[in-house]
Amino acid sequence: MELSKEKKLWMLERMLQIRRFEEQVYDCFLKNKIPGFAHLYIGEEAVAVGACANLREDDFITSTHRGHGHLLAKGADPDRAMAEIFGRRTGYCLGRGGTMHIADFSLGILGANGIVGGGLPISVGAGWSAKYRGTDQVTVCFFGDGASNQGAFHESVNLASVWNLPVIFVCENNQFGISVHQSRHQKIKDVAVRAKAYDIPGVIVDGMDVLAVYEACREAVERARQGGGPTIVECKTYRFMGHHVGDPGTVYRDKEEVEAWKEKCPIKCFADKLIAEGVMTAAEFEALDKRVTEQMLAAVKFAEESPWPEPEEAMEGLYV
Amino acid sequence: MELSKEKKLWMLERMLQIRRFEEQVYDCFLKNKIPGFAHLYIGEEAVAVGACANLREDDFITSTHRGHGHLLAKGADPDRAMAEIFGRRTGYCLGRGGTMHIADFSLGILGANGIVGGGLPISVGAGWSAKYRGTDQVTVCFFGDGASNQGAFHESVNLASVWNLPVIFVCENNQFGISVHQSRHQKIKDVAVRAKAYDIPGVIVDGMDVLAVYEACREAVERARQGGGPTIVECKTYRFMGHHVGDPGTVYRDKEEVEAWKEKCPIKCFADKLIAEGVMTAAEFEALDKRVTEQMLAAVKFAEESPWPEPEEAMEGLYV
Amino acid sequence: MREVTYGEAVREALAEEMRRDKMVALIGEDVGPYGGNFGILKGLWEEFGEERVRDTPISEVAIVGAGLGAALTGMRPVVEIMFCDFMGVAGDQLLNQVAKIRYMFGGQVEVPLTIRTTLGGGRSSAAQHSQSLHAIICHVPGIKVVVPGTHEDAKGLLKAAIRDNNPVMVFEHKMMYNKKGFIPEGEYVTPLGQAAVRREGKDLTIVAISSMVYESMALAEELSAKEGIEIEVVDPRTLVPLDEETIINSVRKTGRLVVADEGHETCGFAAEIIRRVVKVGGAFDYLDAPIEVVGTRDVPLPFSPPLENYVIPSKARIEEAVRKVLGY
Amino acid sequence: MREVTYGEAVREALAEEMRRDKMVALIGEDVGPYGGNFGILKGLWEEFGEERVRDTPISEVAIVGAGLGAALTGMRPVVEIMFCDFMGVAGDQLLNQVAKIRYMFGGQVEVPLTIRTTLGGGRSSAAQHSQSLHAIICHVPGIKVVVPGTHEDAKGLLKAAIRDNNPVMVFEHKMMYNKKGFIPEGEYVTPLGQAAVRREGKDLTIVAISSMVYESMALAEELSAKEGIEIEVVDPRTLVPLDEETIINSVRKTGRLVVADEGHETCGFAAEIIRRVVKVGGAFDYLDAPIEVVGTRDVPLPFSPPLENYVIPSKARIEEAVRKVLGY
Ligand SMILES: Cc1ncc(C[n+]2csc(CCOP(=O)(O)OP(=O)(O)O)c2C)c(N)n1
Ligand SMILES: Cc1ncc(C[n+]2csc(CCOP(=O)(O)OP(=O)(O)O)c2C)c(N)n1
Ligand SMILES: [Mg+2]
Ligand SMILES: [Mg+2]
Repeated sequence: MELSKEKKLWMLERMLQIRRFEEQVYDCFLKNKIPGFAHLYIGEEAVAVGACANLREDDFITSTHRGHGHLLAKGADPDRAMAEIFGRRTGYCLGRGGTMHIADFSLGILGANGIVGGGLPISVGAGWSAKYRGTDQVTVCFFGDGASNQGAFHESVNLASVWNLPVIFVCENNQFGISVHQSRHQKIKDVAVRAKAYDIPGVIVDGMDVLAVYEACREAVERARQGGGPTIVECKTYRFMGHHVGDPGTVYRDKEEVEAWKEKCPIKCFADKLIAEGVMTAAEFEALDKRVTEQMLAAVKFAEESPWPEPEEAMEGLYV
Repeated sequence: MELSKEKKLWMLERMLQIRRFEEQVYDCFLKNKIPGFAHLYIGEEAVAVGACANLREDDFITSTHRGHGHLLAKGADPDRAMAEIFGRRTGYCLGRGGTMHIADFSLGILGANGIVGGGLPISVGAGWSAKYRGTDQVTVCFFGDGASNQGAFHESVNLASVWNLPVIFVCENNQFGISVHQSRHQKIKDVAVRAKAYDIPGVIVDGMDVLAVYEACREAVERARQGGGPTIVECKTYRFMGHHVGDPGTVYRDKEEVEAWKEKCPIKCFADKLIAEGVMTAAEFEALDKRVTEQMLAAVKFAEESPWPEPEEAMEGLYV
Repeated sequence: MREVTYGEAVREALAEEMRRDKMVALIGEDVGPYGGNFGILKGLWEEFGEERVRDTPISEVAIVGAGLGAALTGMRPVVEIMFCDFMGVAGDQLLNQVAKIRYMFGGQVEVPLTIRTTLGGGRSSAAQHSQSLHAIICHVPGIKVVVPGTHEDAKGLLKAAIRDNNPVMVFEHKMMYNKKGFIPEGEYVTPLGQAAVRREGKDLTIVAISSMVYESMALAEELSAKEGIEIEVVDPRTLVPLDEETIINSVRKTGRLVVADEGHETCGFAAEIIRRVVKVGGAFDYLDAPIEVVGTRDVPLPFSPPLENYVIPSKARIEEAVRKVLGY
Repeated sequence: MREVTYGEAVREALAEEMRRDKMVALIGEDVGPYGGNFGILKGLWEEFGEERVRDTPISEVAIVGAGLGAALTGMRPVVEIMFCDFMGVAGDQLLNQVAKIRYMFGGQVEVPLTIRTTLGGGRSSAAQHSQSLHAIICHVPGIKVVVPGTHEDAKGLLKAAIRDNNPVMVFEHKMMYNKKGFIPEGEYVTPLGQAAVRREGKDLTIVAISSMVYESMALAEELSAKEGIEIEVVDPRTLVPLDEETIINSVRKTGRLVVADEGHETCGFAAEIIRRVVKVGGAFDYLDAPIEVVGTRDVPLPFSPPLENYVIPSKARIEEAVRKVLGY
């Protein structure tokens, strides 16, 4: 199916938003403006955007510790996301959550998660609920190659399979769980083969190619919406940065490998392609980039100028 | 490979021991001589015996809530096992464990387990240890079809696979987790297909045929001993009784199904075969059965005549 | 009042709430045609059908997570964990997900999830099927904890739990399921967070949790009749939130306290009650004697009856503690 | 004495024990070339090689189980759970397997397993990476629990844990890893189960756990210098088994008690200490004032520094509690 120009440009813009957002986070982190730590999504933008490009506002996603990209792809407000990362009261979670715990329930974003694999069971619940309530909402569950070794993965996919739930399990296989290469954490080469263990479809796709991700997820989302049950979509990707800001990411992988992957930059490749196809001009891309960069600078400004929460607010809101 | 007569008779005797032991447990339970509850192994004897027939005394097994059969197959003493089930001080665990918690570490029996799936991770540790210590000991890990949906299953088999450990995962697929039929707890038909999720061999075998189980496990055990890593061996079997004594086992399955499976009784079929082959005569079988039955009556007597533990003993032995 | 078993009281609560609200659905292991591991759910599957009373695989992580995800997206699920001993299997979903999701996300969402489970020893179920682990949930903020000690509460508190827009975990006592007792006629809901003074007295307060309520009441009646000792029995009913005021007031009145709870003694909820009573603003100045706890002794639950009976709390052990404190 | 970081003290303990006994091996996530999540293991993989310092998949259930199975069959493994917040993931292996296996099987086997993990807030790691969940392990009998509050103990207690033939869980404080402090020259092992009186005093006892030890010591010195108030600081060092005698004796002497522990206040270990102190045979008769607890307030750990600082215990909050109790 040929995609509309708007859709393509939307994808490009969203990927760019994520990249520029993460760059600001990186920058602010180094300047000690951000508390805690942060896992950046740089290099993996095509996965979140390609998947979410199939979703309606009332569809659900569950996210991970590396969640900024998922959030923005599903439409979250960069200002409130940045403010949360800065720990400010204007943030999505009033400063209580921080980088690893952002959600926007009004957009079906059921939350990032500090626990590897922690979001998988929740996604199955959202899928069960959609089916029970008789809607055609679907849920996209993002998880990493490392997470695919958690018991939660197994129980969740099995339950989604036997109950035939509308959940798309999108594996971001960036080949590492922190410092441990896939070959040292599982014998299989492709996480998608695990679909066989649940008798559901498993597909493998180039996670650096947003259109490929989009297409694979489109099929899976359509199937899920029509009652065809869950799918595992494995996206082969790579994180360009360390595991978190602070990890140079060099102990466990060599420069050449990182550089080779950077050549496949999902944004640059897609932009080049759109320019070559005549969908946009180089100048238009530059203008877009400038606009997005300014948007992210504005998000930082918003965050920086936002008030800190008052200490006693910590005691509010545990229960309804 | 043609098996020796002794080996065949050993298998028959062990299966018979299990059957007669369990019948005594059933009987004593109905007579209120046994506290708690008990999960009987009747119908599944070929699995434990076929698997353990490949093991040395210094090999390990981990067992389940339905563990009496595994124990006896690995050579446990019926007297001490029965006494434990009776809660007596002469039992394997001084009365502290009971039916679901019997172990004999001197025989490599690392324990039954009240937690479905709880033994799988332990078996991987035993496998790791054998490899680390440079022995060629193997570990057989028994688990049910229901247990194959536990996260512990997934994490354990994955770790055994990526570390290439000498563990044989023997699935006793009796098609039910309590009242829930396999088709309602997983979409796959064969648990063994899950081996693909770990890139290890998975084999399916008739769990009512002790020789078939023996052969499949023999290959897996040899491979493991020689450093070839883990295998999943799925044994299709059936429990003739309810989930535990007290469950008639009728709500969720019909009489015809149960009767049809009883036709495949692993003991009767194997005995018939040995008689037909001339390995033994019908009279010899009867004599054997008589001897085994007496052995189990003696075990009951031993248990019944054994003292109860003193209350204060409860406070002993938490730590070394 | 009507006479029912504790199990029937639970079933009535479930049936009434399911009739009332279509978004209430029940999942767990063997909750369907089998009627639940303890048989107390019989009839629900028949009345409400497969979609609303649903058997799961043996996957506690996914079961709790499914309940949570559903609660976040419009349902009001009731999840069963067969024995609280299995909580550890789903430990992360309980402690890091269910307990935290509302607070951590800045109060964006309500989490109307009820988790039912069982606690208690007394049937030789040994180390992994006899524990009373409610204190673990109480320790990690974010889940309300309910421990019905009477038939009336088994129904009324469960109904309140299901209607609550927060996660609530209900610990039912497995040894009470088949016991008969009285509940009010007609519909009623028992609010969470209110302790009940089961019996007034001036000489000593027993704070009694779950099945310890009936044991303590029996003891109190006995001591009153035989020796004129008047014991006040306070049943907190919900541990989170805890109605500490009622407890403190009782101790201020009696000056003596025994806490009976089937959790292990070390780091159990009994210790928490003591902390509240002896803190500044509590009842310290009113105390005439040290405080004793009667709980499950600090070893795994043993199988054999003489051992188990020694380890779990009983009326006799409560009496012993009461006499120690009274005689001080 | 030598000056090292707390992290170095831990590494020294591991290296020494690994040199001493070939059956000691280390597994966990990123413990290999990466040097551990907190960087404190750097050099071990290089010295002992891949077989003895082994990265695992992200599979806490299998990691703990692997350690347990190995401990049952001749090894003396040291397992790392990166944050104690992840304990829930491996909850069943910890609470139902590791804790129970020796007792439940009638003492047939020794379980020389050490589990290292981290606790503590203070670096904006939010709700799932900042908890102090040691009380959960203390509540379920069968695992010894060690909470080193000094550099010396970080090394000495870990060495004792590794040599112990029971399962021991060591909770290291992540905020202390990079702090410098002093440890003895040469080899030493600090026995489990013995509290340390870190400072003598007559006016009030602070029982201080983990990082609360240094905070309490600093406060005590300050109050002594400025106001002549003499506080006794008792560090239990191991919570299971607990050296309650030293604690009770201290309270008998001072008559006043504050407990500082970073666990949540409700059902935390602080409450357990209070239970021991006010029971019959404790120090009830010697108490001149109510008892206060300083712990992590009863909400999930929030991310933003002003919120987190409000929630976790601090010297200032200990001082507040001390003044409350002293002024009573
Ligand atoms: C249960 C659990 N174990 C360990 C961690 C520590 N941890 C955080 S991220 C991470 C690696 C996750 O790898 P993967 O799932 O592949 O995601 P990626 O970081 O590559 O995006 C680990 C081990 C955690 N947060 N939760
Ligand atoms: C973690 C856990 N969940 C639930 C149970 C309750 N339970 C005991 S046995 C059983 C069924 C197990 O099924 P399967 O693994 O197939 O073994 P089988 O009983 O068929 O031999 C269940 C659900 C348990 N003991 N542990
Ligand atoms: Mg990864
Ligand atoms: Mg089964």
